[in-house]
Amino acid sequence: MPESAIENTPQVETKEVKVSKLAGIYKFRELGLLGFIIILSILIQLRNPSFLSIENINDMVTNTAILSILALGMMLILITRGIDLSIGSTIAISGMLVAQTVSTYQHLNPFVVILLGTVIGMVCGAVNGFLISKWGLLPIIATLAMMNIFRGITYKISGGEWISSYQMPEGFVSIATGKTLGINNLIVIAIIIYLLIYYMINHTRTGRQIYAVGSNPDSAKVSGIKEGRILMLVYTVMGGLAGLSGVLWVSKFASAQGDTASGYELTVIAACILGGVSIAGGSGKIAGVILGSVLIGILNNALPLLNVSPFWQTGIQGSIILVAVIVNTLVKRGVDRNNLMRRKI
Amino acid sequence: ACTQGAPQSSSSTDDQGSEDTEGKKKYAMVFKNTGNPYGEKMMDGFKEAVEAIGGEVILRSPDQPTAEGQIQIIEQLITQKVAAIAIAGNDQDALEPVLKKAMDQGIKVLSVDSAVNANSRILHVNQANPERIGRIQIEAVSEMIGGEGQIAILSATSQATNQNLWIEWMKKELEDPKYANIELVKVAYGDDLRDKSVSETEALLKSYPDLKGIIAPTTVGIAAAGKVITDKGLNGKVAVTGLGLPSEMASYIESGVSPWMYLWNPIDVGKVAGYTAHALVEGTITGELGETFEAGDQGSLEIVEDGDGTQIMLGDPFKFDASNIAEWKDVY
Amino acid sequence: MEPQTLLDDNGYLKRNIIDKKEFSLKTFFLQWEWMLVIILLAVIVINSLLSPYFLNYPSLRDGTVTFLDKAFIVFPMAMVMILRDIDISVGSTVALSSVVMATMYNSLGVPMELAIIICLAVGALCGLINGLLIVKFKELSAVIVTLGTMILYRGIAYVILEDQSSGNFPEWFGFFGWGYVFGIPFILILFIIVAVIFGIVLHKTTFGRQIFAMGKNPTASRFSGVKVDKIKIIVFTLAGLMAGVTALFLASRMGSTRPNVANMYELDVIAMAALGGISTAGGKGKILGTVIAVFIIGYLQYGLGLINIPAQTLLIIVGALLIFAVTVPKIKLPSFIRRK
Amino acid sequence: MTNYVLELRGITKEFPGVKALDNVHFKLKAGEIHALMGENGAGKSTFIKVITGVHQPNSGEMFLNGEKIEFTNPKDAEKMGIAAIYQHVTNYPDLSVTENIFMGHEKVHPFTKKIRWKEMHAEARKILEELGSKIDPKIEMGTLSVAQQQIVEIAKAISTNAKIIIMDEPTAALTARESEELYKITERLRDQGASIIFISHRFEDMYRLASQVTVFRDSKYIGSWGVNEITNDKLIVAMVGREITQVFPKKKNQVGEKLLEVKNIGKIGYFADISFSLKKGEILGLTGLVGAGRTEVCQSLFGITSYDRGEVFLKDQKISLKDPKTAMNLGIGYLAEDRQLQGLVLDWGIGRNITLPALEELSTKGWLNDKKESAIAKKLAEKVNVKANSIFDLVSSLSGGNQQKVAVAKLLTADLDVIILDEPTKGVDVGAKSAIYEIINDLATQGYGVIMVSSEMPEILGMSDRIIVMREGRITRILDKEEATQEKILEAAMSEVIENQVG
Ligand SMILES: Nc1ncnc2c1ncn2[C@@H]1O[C@H](COP(=O)(O)OP(=O)(O)OP(=O)(O)O)[C@@H](O)[C@H]1O
Ligand SMILES: Nc1ncnc2c1ncn2[C@@H]1O[C@H](COP(=O)(O)OP(=O)(O)OP(=O)(O)O)[C@@H](O)[C@H]1O
Ligand SMILES: [Mg+2]
Ligand SMILES: [Mg+2]
Repeated sequence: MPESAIENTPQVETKEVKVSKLAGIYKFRELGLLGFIIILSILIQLRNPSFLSIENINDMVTNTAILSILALGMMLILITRGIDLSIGSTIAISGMLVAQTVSTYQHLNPFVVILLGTVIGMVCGAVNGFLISKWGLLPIIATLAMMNIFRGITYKISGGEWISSYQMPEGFVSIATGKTLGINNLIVIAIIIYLLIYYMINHTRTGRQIYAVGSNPDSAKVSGIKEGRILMLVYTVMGGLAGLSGVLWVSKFASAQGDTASGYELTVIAACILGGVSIAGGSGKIAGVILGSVLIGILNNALPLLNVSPFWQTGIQGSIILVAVIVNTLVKRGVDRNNLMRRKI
Repeated sequence: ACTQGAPQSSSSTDDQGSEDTEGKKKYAMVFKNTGNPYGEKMMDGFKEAVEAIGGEVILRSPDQPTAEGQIQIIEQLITQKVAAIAIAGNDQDALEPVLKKAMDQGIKVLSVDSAVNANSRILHVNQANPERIGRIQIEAVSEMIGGEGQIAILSATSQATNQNLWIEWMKKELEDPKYANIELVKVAYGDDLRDKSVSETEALLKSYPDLKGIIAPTTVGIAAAGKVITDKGLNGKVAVTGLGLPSEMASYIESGVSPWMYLWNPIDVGKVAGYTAHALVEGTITGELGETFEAGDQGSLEIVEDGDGTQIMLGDPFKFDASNIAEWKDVY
Repeated sequence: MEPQTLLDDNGYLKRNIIDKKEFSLKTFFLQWEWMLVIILLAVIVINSLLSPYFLNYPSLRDGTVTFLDKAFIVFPMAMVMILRDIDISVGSTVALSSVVMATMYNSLGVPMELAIIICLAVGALCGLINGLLIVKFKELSAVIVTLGTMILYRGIAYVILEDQSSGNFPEWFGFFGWGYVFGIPFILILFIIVAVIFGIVLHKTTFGRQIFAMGKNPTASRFSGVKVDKIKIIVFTLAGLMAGVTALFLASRMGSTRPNVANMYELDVIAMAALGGISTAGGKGKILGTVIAVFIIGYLQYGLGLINIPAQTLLIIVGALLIFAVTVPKIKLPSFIRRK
Repeated sequence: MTNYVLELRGITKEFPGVKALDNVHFKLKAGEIHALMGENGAGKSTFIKVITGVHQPNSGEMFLNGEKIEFTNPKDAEKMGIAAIYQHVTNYPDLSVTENIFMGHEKVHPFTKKIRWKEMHAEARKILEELGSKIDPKIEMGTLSVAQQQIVEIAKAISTNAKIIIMDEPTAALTARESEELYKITERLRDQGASIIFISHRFEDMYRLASQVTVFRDSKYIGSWGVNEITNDKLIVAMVGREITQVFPKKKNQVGEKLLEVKNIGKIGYFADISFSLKKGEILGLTGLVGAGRTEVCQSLFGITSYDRGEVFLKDQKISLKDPKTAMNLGIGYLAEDRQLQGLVLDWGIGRNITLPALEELSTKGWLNDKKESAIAKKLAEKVNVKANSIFDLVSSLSGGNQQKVAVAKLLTADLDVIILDEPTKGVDVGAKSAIYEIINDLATQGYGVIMVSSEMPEILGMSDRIIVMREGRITRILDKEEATQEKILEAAMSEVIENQVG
């Protein structure tokens, strides 16, 4: 649903605008999640006042930037009824290759480096896309297999070695630590990605076709939408974003390892589903996915701050994720029920 | 008809074929996981030693650091009738049954780097005395922060036995009155994940604004701490030390974020493991307390006590600082 | 065959609709399971050529034991996948149930026999909770629910055992993972029994038929009076129960357990089921196929381990095999042997 | 030759094992409405899909304005000005109505290619209003009822400004009033110069609209006539290959004692104050406009959804309907409105579909009994006269009408008292329709109580003993057979007055 797009194009009559705005709020399906995040933040703030300090918020947002970039890519894939389990490995392979490159060619322009990583990722994504669209493999199987393969290749090309910070030129490390207009580059890059994807999925034909393919693949075929092309596109985009994230990851942590981001795909998927993206395809919105990433970011940031015993952290994280999705569901149900009550019979 | 342990028909298969056609004995090393430069170096050392004594070397590690993966590998090594297995265990206890099986079939089992329990090995090759490792880091951090202030520890996972043991010793050392002004505020766990270690370090800095020092006895943790301190411009305010790979820490040691830190030489550890395995296979030693043997270029070694079992103890960890890091960072 | 047309009493056209399936050699031999058999034989032959240690009874026997523990979960996972769902919490369920069992025995003095039953019960309970949540909150899919419980169950295991491992089981408990009956590993015997039971349930009972129906069209199944919720709950409970069984074997093989065991088992299990011909798109698959697939992956890993292939190469090979095996049936065969 | 905008010659299309089209011809003149008729499975839908490039024919040629053309995918056809409304609704449930209408030909800015949402919404609203519908173009398609979705499909075809519009049973889900709207639109399109191919099983559609009619039977071309040149009887013979003397069977059913009593049931947002009773052997017609809530009422009587208030009694016993299985065990059966989604497992054979509701009865202690199952499936498939070779034929390979017969056969497996049929003859040809009527009548005669939901006036009038009319979730009138007329029903379906008659 291009609801956000609708809200951007105000109606002719002001009265109608009011009504549709109100309806817009009711229609905002992630209301429960937003409320949950706010309440959670207040509770954390009460226990540790440094939680909502500028510095901590900045750290939190910076640490969440990569996750949210990946989650947007994953959203596109989930919309087409797919899934990509290989992104952790793609991050590793792109990070490793890029780190090896910059350690050899110290004076490479950062933009070239970013581009290189993105292209490496796109190649990985294209392999997934090819297997899925051309060979008709199920996404979960194809990407599970490629997860193993990319990871294996990463170990092979690294020969078990890591690329450490002393081998990385300053220019490369500053991709993630530098600032543009006073804002951390990671955040800037993430915002650019949000805007690009927002524009793509709400204002271009191709973007809408992604939803169409997920909503009903059969009728997409009848409408002449080339499903294969769309699948190829989303997996390549996901790969590209994972490749980009690989560069950012390695730059941020100033180290490239073979086991970088192992298992990270599940965190990314968790962010998407917290954000209300349906695994069954066809629906998912940027705002929701960003909220989902934020919730995970808050958990990662706050659990250490709250001095929670390390043995309780996993359990608390699991319960909060479960409670969040359940609360969100209940609120959605409530909203729907409210809408029904107001329907005249 | 129900039996436990391999049935008779096969339990005696080892006698006819423990020697390969070429007559070379097989020495296997199993590390925690693949793609770990520390492990790769240790395996390099092991390989060097085995080749020096004229054996055939097998180097294995599972792709994830799990005991389950190591069990599978050990079963495969038993089937191949290796002469000795040197293992860096992912779990102290979980390998006991399979390593016992190996020993029952005449395979000499030793642990190296991270020990398995005394029942499941003949002896352990200890890279450094845990007591010394623990105490030395407190001494170091105390020196760095001028003997007073808050310190924190950033460890690997909460169940990493090595780290936990060292942390125990750190706490013991802290009981010494000369550290009366040093307060250990928290032990955090970064799970050897970059992102988590960074979050934990950031949380430490925020929760304890007066923090003076961080000890991270784990490679990923110390590098992540170094990175966060560097990025936040806290160089000089918060000191980082601990155990880490010189290559990973070179920038931070050179910049002074971490004035110095420690580690042993994994290549040497691997070599000692190789020679020890050879001595066990040849029967030069049986793993009893007090035995000594010649370990190639590593000199003469003695078997000492270790709780219920025995071990070979290498020297103190090596100190890496600005003066020597440049020559080591390319080595490992 | 031409349908016969005739007129019934009212003068309507009446058809004779055939109700016997003709046995066709072609369809019989085009079954996916043959493909798997061929792959399995290939794996065995290649392994025997590569390693002198592979092809003898003790080696095969001990090799089998190394990979069978998680294979118990493949069967209920096949059912879950046929229902178009997925359960990614099984690894954590293994950890939790084994940790509870060990704690019961070591810290609370519960007799081991009872602790074993508790282990199975905890597994089943975890599955039941998954099932109930999935049924109560239909808007959430199984992935979401089990992703949450995956983290939660392991979290509980950490809370219980913290950084400790817990073992010291009685001697006889080792029998599960290391015992033999008439020279055959106990785990293999039990595996085959469980496989047969699941095969019968899935292919020969109304329950199984209804699972397939739900996988193909859940709405129509509900409209046809299939108790979709009940079936879902049962299937997820079975997944938990089998995770409990795996927990027993794993704990027995390791002589102890810890909260971090069985990490990512779910992905291995899903890969085995997928190779076995269970489609994650639902409604399709056979237990026989999954059994063969378990042995293919297991022997492949074991055999390559015997020639000491590095783990990273193994990752690539298993990944490639998965793609190869799933792709082959999609390759357009010449029309005279193409399957319908 | 050139006065034909579209001409197809010698088209043959084979599916594995079925020849769906066998050397058929077709000629469409400019500005004509051309009806295409034939029994279920005659090949009409397949023919349409050949025209629009969804299927490629095995042999044959196609000419557009005298020029030979070949389409490899539906996009080609759309570019050449051919639009189709397919028989089985093909929409995007998660997308807005506007997007559904414009999918594939969105309005975009010529340079930036940015989608012009504002214009599209406005245009969608306009088209829908022209169609006499108040559907909000921004609403999600999935929230609409089947009939509303059908209207959107029509809007979609109109929006492409196509020169040739093909409608495959567009009226199957529409009521008389909506059909009338559709006729007007179709005529207007024709007057604007479009040529239209119209497929329907309803004769009134053809008489009202078409000037030419072409008939297929058993995949073959039978003939093409001017609508005025051919009599109804001859047309039926052409279609069915035999005479059908009477569409509605003579009623033999005896209305007996009370079976089902519904007291004031309601469900928030869907329906309220629904009360009626059903007697043994009675056929109770339930009619109303699109979205009147008939389906919701029926489904809550079958335990699919629940009602929030009110009570239901079966044979004077208060019953609670938790789920469909409970309803079936109590003796209530339901034929779903949307056979593809709710009725059938399309990827399964006919036999398995038929026996699915009765698996427990056909099995011994949970064990499947293949022999018994096959025998029952065969008997029932033959009883409803499915056009198929064997019970192992996949339901997805059957034509729409034959799929419906399979769905009906499923009901006959269970031991029921009350049978609820939701649009049982939707998309079913005359021959099969009368067979289904025959079955319904038989059921009533045997003492079943039958509730028949239908939007077709003749069917409601011809079959029912009593008629319930619903409007916006409430019962507005309950009419006896004798007093019922088309006018009264329409009035009740559309008027504001609520007469709360409890039957
Ligand atoms: N994809 C397919 N695969 C196999 N057979 C098919 C397929 N599509 C249609 N058929 C067969 O082609 C024949 C013609 O079907 P079609 O749907 O064109 O009939 P129809 O005239 O539209 O009938 P109805 O009025 O019931 O919709 C039927 O026998 C059907 O079983
Ligand atoms: N105002 C409305 N807004 C959205 N949806 C509505 C509205 N009114 C009715 N509906 C839809 O219509 C359905 C109720 O109509 P239902 O399908 O039960 O009617 P029906 O009389 O059976 O009509 P049909 O001919 O479509 O089968 C609801 O499920 C709902 O989705
Ligand atoms: Mg048709
Ligand atoms: Mg209806």
